[in-house]
Amino acid sequence: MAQLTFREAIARGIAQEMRRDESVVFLGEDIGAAGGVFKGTVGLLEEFGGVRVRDTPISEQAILGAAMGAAMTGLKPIAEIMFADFFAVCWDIVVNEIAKSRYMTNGQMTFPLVIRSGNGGGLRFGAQHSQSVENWAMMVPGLKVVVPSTPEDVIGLMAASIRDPDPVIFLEAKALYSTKTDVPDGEIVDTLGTAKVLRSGSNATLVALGAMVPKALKAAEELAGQGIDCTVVDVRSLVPLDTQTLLREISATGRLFTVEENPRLCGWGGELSSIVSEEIFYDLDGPIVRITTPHIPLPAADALEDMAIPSVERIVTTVSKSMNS
Amino acid sequence: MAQLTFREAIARGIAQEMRRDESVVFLGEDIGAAGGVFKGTVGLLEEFGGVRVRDTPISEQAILGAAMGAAMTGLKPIAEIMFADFFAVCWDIVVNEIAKSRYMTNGQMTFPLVIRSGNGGGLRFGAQHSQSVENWAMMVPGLKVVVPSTPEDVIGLMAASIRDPDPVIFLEAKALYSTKTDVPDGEIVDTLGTAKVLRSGSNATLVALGAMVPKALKAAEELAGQGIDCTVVDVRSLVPLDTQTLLREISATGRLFTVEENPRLCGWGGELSSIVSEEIFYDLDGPIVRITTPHIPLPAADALEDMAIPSVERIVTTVSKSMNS
Amino acid sequence: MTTTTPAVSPMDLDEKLALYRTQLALRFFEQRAYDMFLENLVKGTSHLSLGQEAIAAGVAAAMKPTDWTFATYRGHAHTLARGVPMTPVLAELLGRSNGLMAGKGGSMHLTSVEHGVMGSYAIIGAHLPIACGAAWSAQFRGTDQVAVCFFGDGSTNIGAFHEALNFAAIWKLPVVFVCENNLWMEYTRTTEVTAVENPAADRASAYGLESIMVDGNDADAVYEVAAAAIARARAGEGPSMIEAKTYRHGGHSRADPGKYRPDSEVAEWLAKDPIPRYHTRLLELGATEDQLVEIERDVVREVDLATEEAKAGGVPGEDLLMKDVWADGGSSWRN
Amino acid sequence: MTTTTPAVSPMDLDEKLALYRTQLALRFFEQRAYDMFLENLVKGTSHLSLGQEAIAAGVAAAMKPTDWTFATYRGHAHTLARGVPMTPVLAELLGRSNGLMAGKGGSMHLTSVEHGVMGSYAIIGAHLPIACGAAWSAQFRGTDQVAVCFFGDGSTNIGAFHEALNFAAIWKLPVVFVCENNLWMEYTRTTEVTAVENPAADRASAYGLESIMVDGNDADAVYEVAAAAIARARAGEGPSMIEAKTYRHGGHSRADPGKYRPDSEVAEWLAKDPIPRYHTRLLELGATEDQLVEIERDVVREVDLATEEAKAGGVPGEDLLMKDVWADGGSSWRN
Ligand SMILES: Cc1ncc(C[n+]2csc(CCOP(=O)(O)OP(=O)(O)O)c2C)c(N)n1
Ligand SMILES: Cc1ncc(C[n+]2csc(CCOP(=O)(O)OP(=O)(O)O)c2C)c(N)n1
Ligand SMILES: [Mg+2]
Ligand SMILES: [Mg+2]
Repeated sequence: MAQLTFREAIARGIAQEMRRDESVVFLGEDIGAAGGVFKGTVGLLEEFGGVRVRDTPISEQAILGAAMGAAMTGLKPIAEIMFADFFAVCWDIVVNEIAKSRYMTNGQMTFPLVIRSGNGGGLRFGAQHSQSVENWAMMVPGLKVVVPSTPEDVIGLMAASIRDPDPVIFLEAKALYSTKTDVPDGEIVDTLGTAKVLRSGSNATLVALGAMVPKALKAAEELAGQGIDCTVVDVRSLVPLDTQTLLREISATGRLFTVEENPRLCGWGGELSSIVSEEIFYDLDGPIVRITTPHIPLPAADALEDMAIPSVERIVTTVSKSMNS
Repeated sequence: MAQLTFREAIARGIAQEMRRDESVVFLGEDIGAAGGVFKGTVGLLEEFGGVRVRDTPISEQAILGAAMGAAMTGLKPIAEIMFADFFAVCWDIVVNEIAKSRYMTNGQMTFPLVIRSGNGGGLRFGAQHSQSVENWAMMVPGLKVVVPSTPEDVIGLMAASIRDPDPVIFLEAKALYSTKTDVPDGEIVDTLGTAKVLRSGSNATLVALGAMVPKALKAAEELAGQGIDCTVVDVRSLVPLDTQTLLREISATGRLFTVEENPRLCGWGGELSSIVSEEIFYDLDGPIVRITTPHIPLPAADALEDMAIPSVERIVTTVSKSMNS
Repeated sequence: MTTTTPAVSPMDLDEKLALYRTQLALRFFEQRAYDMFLENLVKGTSHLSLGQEAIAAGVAAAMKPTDWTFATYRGHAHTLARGVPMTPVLAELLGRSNGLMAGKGGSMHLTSVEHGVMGSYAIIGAHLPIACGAAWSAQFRGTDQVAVCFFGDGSTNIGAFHEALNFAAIWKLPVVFVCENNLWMEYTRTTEVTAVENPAADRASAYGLESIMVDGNDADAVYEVAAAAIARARAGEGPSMIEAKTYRHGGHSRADPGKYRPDSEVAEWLAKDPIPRYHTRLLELGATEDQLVEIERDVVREVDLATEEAKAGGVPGEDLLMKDVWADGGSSWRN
Repeated sequence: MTTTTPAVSPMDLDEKLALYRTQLALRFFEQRAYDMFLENLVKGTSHLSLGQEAIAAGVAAAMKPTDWTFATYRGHAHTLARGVPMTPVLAELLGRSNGLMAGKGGSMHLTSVEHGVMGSYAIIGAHLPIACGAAWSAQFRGTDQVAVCFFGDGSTNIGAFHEALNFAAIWKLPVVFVCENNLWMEYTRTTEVTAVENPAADRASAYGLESIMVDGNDADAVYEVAAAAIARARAGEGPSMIEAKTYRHGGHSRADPGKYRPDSEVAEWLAKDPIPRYHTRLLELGATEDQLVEIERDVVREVDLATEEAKAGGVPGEDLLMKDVWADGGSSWRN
């Protein structure tokens, strides 16, 4: 057991897999000597050397193109896109090339690669460095999408993502980089496509992702004080989506609340809502309510950003209002 | 009244607005002398000249960057992205720049521009030239998203989009380019954010978009023969979304079926479903069912593509099965 | 215009006869594909390389079987030139289950990993960085493989071109970029929208590369510059960019008659057709008419057979539709 | 290294004093912003131009009020140099409602349309094509406006750079690209990941442009090449690309101590600090110490006042949060 921050867990997860498998390579901007702009990759260059851990120019298409070409010819690349907003400059490589090529070639090619990126708000970085893009990726057939919420999950899901033969978009909530928890020693390997039930309740099910998970947990505590007993599920993996766990937990309480950092339209919560009202409609006891960032670009000022992203308070108010109406 | 194809309606809509407003300019690849790869812009170069109708290099970022810079300084550009899949190569300009800049500058800038693009499948073009990307755009705060389904709507919604002071993503279903209907003479101007009720029924509401609209209508006819009386709503505009009309029509029948060309995850139908089960939950009489392309890249072969995209038959079967269960 | 001295020995007559055969095979195959399009058997779109065969054939002749080709939507020639049999390629154009990708890719995405054809890419520019990735992998693993990446003149104005060239140069990757300059984009003349006359060669210096231009309608000349560039790449001397001037005889894609091009230009280039030219050269070098006629017959037989076999292919079914989104062979997005 | 003969008359002493004042204002403003970051008053990130002031100041001096500036996340200097008052800029860094964009943009997105500051862009490369669009609009409307677009050395390797340069060249747009080569990206030396030594100037020929390099720590030299380039653009002679060599005194962003840089390099460049250098030059040209001290005092007063005014700003509220997504002033996505 050691106390580990979320950012340290990144490096530990990557190192664990690079030690195990020589074909794992890592490329991105400022990931080497600098240890990453979020200090998530400190020590990797030193341990694995400049051939396996390589700094690149500011050329995101080249970074992901290189990762794709390397993956199809036997390497297992990890590529960093520094801020998830920057996916927009290399989106073609992700959605048209990496995601589709296995299918188009009728399975001739496999793309065992991981693209990791700092996702979401909370650091007052403004609209071009704060958005939560998990749904951009979830929307695209052929991509797996993983979003951990604790240091331990970072390691385990990173390992699972690197070992997975399919392309994984691995989104790290920037707001969580400094969080710290105890993490067991030794190898940690988790399973993609598994949601985690963090709290069991009988009145309502809160489903959250990434930086919203600790907020949902806190909100559940406060709600318990108000007599509303909530289940909290951490989705962890949008694709594959653990619908077994999710539908079971939602059925059990009859009420679903999603807590999403993304702006509202076409968020994963909408997808989940539609699955629920298609498959377990008759188990529902009341409206499905989504708690999201409003459908606006994220503002920079601290006061404004705090208003925009779902807060514990907003979760509590929304749930209690809906449960009591 | 004249018979007009969908593709001819594009040029007529653009011409109508270029005649009216000198500040409307049009740029894209092969749009001038060639009249567009889909022949949607035939005659525009001849009428408006090479200064207002300009061929560009294969540089989608430059095309949309130019449109954005021109829009912020007083022009009203229309930019063509030939196939909607190509949005991926210039997505940054769309989502991080055009969509956010008005908000980030606290309203100092306005972006009256239209980006039009051939969207979706049906022409056996394969995975990189056939996808339906309406949800990519719907997901992004700051973009309006318009998808016409008839030649008359093309003209009216094109005019409304060009006159609108906000950036509009105007998606033309490639599968509809050859469809032909009567269109009134003279100026046609429609309103963004208005859905159209194409058929009124009492048992279920089918909500469709773009190329799925004629299929939903046909399916409704067949379902009527089976005693299932359906309302059919053409969404037409994903942002703004005409929730007034949609919720009213869904409430009235108590059953919602969406017909979506997009692959399933995070489609507009999921969003609509979530709005419905949040806001009119108690009006629902049964599950909300989504009929979509499966969550796969689109295959090229005609037989496979026809299996993938929702067909009249699949709509009929799905609705009747669900209504009779 | 700089040409480099090839570090390679010239081809002997047998090799040249093989190169002739390849060019003929590409030509006849695509003519057949066009006929079958007119019969409405080829669905969707397709883009022919008629007139440009010397490039695909010449470069392929300079490659080892373990090397990699990255092609575009105009990739029939590049695919066949690497030894992929005609039947699955044609069947793919017909959308049949015996197609190279069982109909799931189509004309624009021909891929045969077995033959080193690492995909055909239909979004302009994307495959340049991807080819860099394969080259990086060869470098990393210490194999002597070289990635060859074909693209058109119009593709030099897109961002990915720039990123890939710089990336290849700084990492000294074993990749050879081949720009097939056929003067036209789809319906627009490339020089009208390009700041320099030679869209690839005039930009080589921006990446610290030598400017290499070659007559793309001369298979021997193409072979020589390609062999030299590939040898450099194999020797760890980094990337090259070759600009090969050529012309497509037909339109951009199957439905385009190409009428925007001046008749005189078309005529000029038809006169430079690489295949009759190579035919004449072979006779000069001592090949016999009989030899050449036999090659031609042989190719026709191959095309005819492929036509029959392709047509005999089945219609792909739902099993194929839902197959191979993921490495587990399936398409499920949920647990 | 080619420099062009400016078609412009040199500045007189008063103009140079004004140019000195601008540089000082940028310097003192950013020093204050840094102090306030240490006091935890400046939230989020910010990127200082300390050491690079001669470029923003020199170029701005060559612009007309109607011309347009396109800046990056490192845009405080470029914004202030165009005459935007200090108070709203500082208040923006503090996230106050009296900020230039009421706190909605932040340090990386300073914009003042009123002053021709058409935005600061935080995704590398994006604003180069956008600046082309403004230039196109000026060309189309027949105004004499010129767009000036600043970017860094590391930004020359991204695709949008390439697309914009080609586009500007073929349409002969009135746009001037200014590459501030401060040798470093964030924490990586640009030459380590760039195929040429001078990332902008060595690539000018790929767009048919002249290669222009200038000492970016000499405001007069910057002024001269910028004035010449702007004059050419205004005269309809098309775009230019200027590479100005300089150095940032501090780290990449507020939290970065910049320790990856060799001490000797930092020392060398501190010795070339544009401001003391300009100070000396002004004295040589006949300005008095008193004049310069008075300018300094005046700037300090301005910074102090801005500090007070910015701090006095309110906290932005929900009305601002939900305002101006759309041109109707609101944020509703539904009817
Ligand atoms: C990003 C992108 N933009 C536009 C297109 C449409 N398109 C397909 S081929 C083509 C012309 C390409 O010209 P060139 O590179 O010269 O190749 P050629 O077709 O002549 O072989 C265009 C514009 C595309 N496929 N991808
Ligand atoms: C597309 C994109 N990739 C990466 C970044 C992160 N980033 C911000 S500034 C920077 C370095 C830029 O270096 P340079 O262009 O030399 O400008 P400087 O910061 O030195 O002024 C990087 C990599 C970004 N903002 N956008
Ligand atoms: Mg071409
Ligand atoms: Mg720099």
